[in-house]
Amino acid sequence: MVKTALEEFAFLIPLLPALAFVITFFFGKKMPSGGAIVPIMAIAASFVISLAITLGLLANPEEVVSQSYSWFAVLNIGILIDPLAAVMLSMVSFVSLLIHIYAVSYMSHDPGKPRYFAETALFTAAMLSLVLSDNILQLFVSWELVGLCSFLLIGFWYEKPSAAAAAKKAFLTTRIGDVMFLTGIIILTSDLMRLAGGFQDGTYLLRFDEIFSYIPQLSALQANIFGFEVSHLTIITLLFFGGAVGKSGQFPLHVWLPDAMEGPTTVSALIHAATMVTAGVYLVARTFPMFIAAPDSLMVVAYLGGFTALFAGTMGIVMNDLKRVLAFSTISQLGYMMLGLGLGATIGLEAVGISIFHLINHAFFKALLFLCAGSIIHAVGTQDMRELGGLGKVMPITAATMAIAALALAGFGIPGTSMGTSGFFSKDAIIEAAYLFGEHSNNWIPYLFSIAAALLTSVYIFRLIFMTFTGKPRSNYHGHESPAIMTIPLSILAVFALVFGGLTQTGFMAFLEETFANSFVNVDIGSLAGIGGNELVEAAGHEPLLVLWMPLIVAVAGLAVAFVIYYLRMIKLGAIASMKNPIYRLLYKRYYQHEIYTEFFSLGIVYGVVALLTQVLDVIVDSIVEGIGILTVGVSEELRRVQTGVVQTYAAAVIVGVSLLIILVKLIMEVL
Amino acid sequence: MRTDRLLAFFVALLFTAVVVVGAFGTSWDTVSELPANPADQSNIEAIGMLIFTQFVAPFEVLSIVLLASLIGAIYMAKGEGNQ
Amino acid sequence: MIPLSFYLGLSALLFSIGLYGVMTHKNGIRIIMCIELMLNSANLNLVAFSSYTNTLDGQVFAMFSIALAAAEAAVGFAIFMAIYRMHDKINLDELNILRW
Amino acid sequence: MLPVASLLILVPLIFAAVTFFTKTKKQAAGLGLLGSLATLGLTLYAYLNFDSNTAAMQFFESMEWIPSLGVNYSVGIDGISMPLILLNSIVIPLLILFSWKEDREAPNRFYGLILTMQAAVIGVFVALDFLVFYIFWELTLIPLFFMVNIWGGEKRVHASYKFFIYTHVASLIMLLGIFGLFYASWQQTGAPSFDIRELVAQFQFFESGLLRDAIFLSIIFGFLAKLPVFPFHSWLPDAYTEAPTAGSVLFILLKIGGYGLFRISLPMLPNTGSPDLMITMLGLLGAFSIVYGALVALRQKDLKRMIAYSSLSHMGFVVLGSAGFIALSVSGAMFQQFSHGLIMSILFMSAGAIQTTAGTRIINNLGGLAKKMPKLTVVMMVGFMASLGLPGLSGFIAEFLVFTFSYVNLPGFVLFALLAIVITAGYHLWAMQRAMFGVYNEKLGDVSDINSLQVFSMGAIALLVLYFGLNPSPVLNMMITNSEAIVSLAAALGV
Repeated sequence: MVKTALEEFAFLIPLLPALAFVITFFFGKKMPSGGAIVPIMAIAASFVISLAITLGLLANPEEVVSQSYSWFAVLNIGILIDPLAAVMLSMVSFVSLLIHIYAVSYMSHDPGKPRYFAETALFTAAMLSLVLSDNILQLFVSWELVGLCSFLLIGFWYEKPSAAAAAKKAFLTTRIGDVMFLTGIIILTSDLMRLAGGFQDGTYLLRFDEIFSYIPQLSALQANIFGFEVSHLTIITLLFFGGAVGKSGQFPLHVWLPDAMEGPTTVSALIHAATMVTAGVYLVARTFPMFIAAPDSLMVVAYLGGFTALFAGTMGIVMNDLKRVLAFSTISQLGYMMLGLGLGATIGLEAVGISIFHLINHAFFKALLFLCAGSIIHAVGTQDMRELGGLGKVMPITAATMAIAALALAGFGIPGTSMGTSGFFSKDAIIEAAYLFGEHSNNWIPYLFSIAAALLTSVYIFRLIFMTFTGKPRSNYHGHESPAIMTIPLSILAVFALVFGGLTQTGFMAFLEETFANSFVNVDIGSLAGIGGNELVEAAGHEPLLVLWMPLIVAVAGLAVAFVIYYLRMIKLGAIASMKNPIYRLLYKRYYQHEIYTEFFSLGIVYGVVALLTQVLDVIVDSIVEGIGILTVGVSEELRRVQTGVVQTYAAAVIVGVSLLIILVKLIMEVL
Repeated sequence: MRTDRLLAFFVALLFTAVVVVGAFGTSWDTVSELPANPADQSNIEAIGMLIFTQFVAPFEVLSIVLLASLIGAIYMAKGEGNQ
Repeated sequence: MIPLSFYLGLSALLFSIGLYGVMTHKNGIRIIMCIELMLNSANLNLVAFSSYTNTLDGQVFAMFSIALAAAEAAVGFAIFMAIYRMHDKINLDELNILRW
Repeated sequence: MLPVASLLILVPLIFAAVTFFTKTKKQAAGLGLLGSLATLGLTLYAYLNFDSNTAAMQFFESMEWIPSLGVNYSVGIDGISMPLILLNSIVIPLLILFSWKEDREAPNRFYGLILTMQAAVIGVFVALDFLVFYIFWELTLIPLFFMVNIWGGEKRVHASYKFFIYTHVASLIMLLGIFGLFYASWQQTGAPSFDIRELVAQFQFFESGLLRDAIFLSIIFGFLAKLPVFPFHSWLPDAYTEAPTAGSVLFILLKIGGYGLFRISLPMLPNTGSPDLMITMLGLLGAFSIVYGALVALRQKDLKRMIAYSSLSHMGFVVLGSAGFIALSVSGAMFQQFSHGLIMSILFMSAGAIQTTAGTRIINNLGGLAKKMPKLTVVMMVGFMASLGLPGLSGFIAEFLVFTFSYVNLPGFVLFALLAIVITAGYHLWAMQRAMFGVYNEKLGDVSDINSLQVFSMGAIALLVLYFGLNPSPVLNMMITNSEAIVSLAAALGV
């Protein structure tokens, strides 16, 4: 009874923040602290509802919340809260709530507060709506809306040209992914229409249960692309993944995420660490039955995810900007999540469990890292690590919480027990799955990627810790500990980063594996994997001891390296970390991607083509039109000279005309 | 000047040729024999009758045209200055 | 009996002569005279057809045409007089203000 | 029941006639507002009494006019015309409010022409007789010509003549097609008729495929040039750019090209000599216009010119959706017409407001306007986001329907047109970033934000854009009903 009553309120989860957006946007200026209280209350309410529904669902994972309403034409909007959505909802509303509270203090000096809180409220609404949508179209709509909010918030300080440019870059880069996503939806819709024989009343073809029920037929459809026979399902899933690549900052569309740090730090924590960027992972998890039934798609996911994890890690170790290090870390961790999903080719549904587990844990510790960074920036006013140092004494709470977050990120814990930070349980699971995948398919590349990335993770995050909190200040500043309204959220998140993984480890995975077997959808992952040609094995437990300890070993190794270089300062960095060192320069310049993208792709090719098209085609078309006009005028200019004004000429012309006409008529008559 | 005249000559020649060829090349639907009435060659009376019966309206109009053109001609020829 | 075509031929010849005159002369008076010639060739046609079709309409028309020719000549000469007063000549070649 | 269809023409026309004789600006603007509000009231009356579940003509009136030629004065409203009439009636009063405080010469003529334009456009929408249709069709030229010619920018004379002659020639070719249709049908049935629906129905019985193709092509040429789509768009950038703000908005409300496409060309399409070829041609023009308009817009330096090309890009959707030729793609095309009218009104009003206050429209000479014009920035942002197809705003609904459902019949063209999405986002954001964000360009001097009437009019349109983006059904349902009728007609013929 309680649960049904709660279902009635499910629609309020996204609606309350949306209302808060309207109120704060129009009346925020007249309220104290920019009307922050409105979104905080709304999101708190959303969090309570989400948590209540999640708890209800925990007891009975079969009975998911599912409501659908007709939207326009044959499409619908609806609510689907299954285990996957439930944990995401709770996490998003919880993290968003904490960050909103934190932002009251963080943004207190900014004149644009009402706008800030309105936009974050809108973002939260869109993100919640994304998570609980029961069809692919609503998911896409929310997907775009979170992109818009991200654009608005990155460009929050729009008077800074770099912020405006970063906002534009973020929007455009993710837009490339969005177009792929949209293309996937378009192909999916038209395929479903063909398979279902048009739209029947009462069924919404784009709802996930309908989509999943057509997976076998979809995978049977073949298309011929450049001579390769490709299943439609593969095309669709790869296009979906293209959208995820854009949103979740995977290679090669990750370039916007580091620049997105131009926004306020709270925005980075909320959007570019905890929630929006994980939407891509969520999308792949949500449509996991399609991915596992599509040959090759999961392979692409795994490889790209693993590569991104490593690739971003290499850049993370040379960045000097506090937030950029965290940005690259985020990209790297998102790569882990993608890798985890991709490993579903071997471990089946467990992949969703470990990946989303990592997503949730990451949300806690990465939001915490960003908020700590924000606390530092708020107190010190700079975010360049070369100018910081020795902050540990000035800001003890920040330092402690950030250290906890770093431990969680690096994945410290004792294998085989439930002792460990959150990141340990989820990252370890992914690396172990990668090992299992390697053992099973004799393909060790994902494992190597993941273990190398784990080492880099440990190095760059402890480099950050040591450079910021230990040693002596490298510039003049007067730091102070942040007020309680900021440190309390930090502490709460720190607790979660520390113990959430250990407490929920087994229950979480089991809960999430119920996602695709309940009253809404009921698909047999095993048989779908068969369609996709993926062989599943029974999961972990019998790996060699070394494999279980390996992640911890590399994490400790990373810590040791960072300790030696940045705490003890035993190695002179001047020689290595200079622009003369080609490797350092390559990393520092981020593999010259910016140059490659802007100058080669966008400027060189697109702009060149555009120039050609504009200059040539438009001028041609226009000059044809103008030319006809000029020609008409010119010809008449010449022709009017016939009017000599002399009567005799006219008479002669008349006579000649009449004569010729008669001859002509005569000739025609003869011929006919 | 010469070419003008030559041109005019050819135009006139062209027209003559066209009309003459047309006139001689057509079989005209005429009476086979002209009404020979040696006694009374004149048909003035008949014409007069026609003008004042069938064509009386055009005749009246024509008279007005003549009158108008005469007045106009006199007015113009007289000019404005010399009353 | 003389065929109708001969009359038509004669009239065509007269008309062409008038035409040639119109085209070559510059003096307005001469041109009007040539136009009279053309008109009369048309009258000749009218009368010829009238005789050969045994109706009188054509001759009536010829009468009208002569009357109109008179009116035309009167107006024409009057115009030339007016032009002469303005330009001191009636050279039609140079009266091309309606050109272009 | 009121004879709404006729009143919708008469009321603005009478008000226009009176407005021409007013002496002061206050009188002119007041009468103009009154007239457009009266029209809005009538439209709302029609809308509330409208049954969106039937494709039949409603509010039908007919009177004999020239019986010997079968010409009747017959008017009516159905699901194709209702949304467009609604669009017109909503935007015109807001447009008058928007320009309320502007000072200009000859205000009586200005507001009179706006009302004349409204009458003419609504006349095209309600006409059910080809002669009536054509008369109103040509009547739309006159207010627009004078709008550009009198109150336009620097090159207004050239632009106005170009627009007039270009679209007039296209209309004449269309008239030829109409006459061809008329005579061929006269021959077929033995009785002359200018009734649009009857002639369109008779079209399939003409024996010669060549004749049918010729009639179809010449009629559709008039529509395509009016829309316009590539390559018949040359008049558009000049006219849109040189026109005053009100003129640009009137151009945007000139939805008669697309309307003709749905009313006349689409029902004829399956019966042409070679329907497949025609569909391919339309699909090609549509898809190419989308990408082309976006690419050219990317290169524009003038804000208004950029918006003009973006309008061309949007019009491609109308043609592509029509060519898709299934009920939902066609209704997507119809919805695009409706939503485009709203969105582009905001954009042209924004460009106009910027020009009035900042004195220039060259994007690179602007900068940081958001600081000085926060209200404009918010509304303009809504317009830009809607224009680039952001979900939740009305542009997305149209684009999604067109893309998704045209894909069924024209997959290649849709995939090609999808390229434009990123480009579209690119030039919109680029313009926004350069003009509104960044450091304020001090050379612009002291600019002031838009006045409260302008906030009201633009805000109202922005809210409508949002409303129809979240809940398109109030107009989309009647569009679907009618496009199903169009398409089922084709299906019945076995196409």
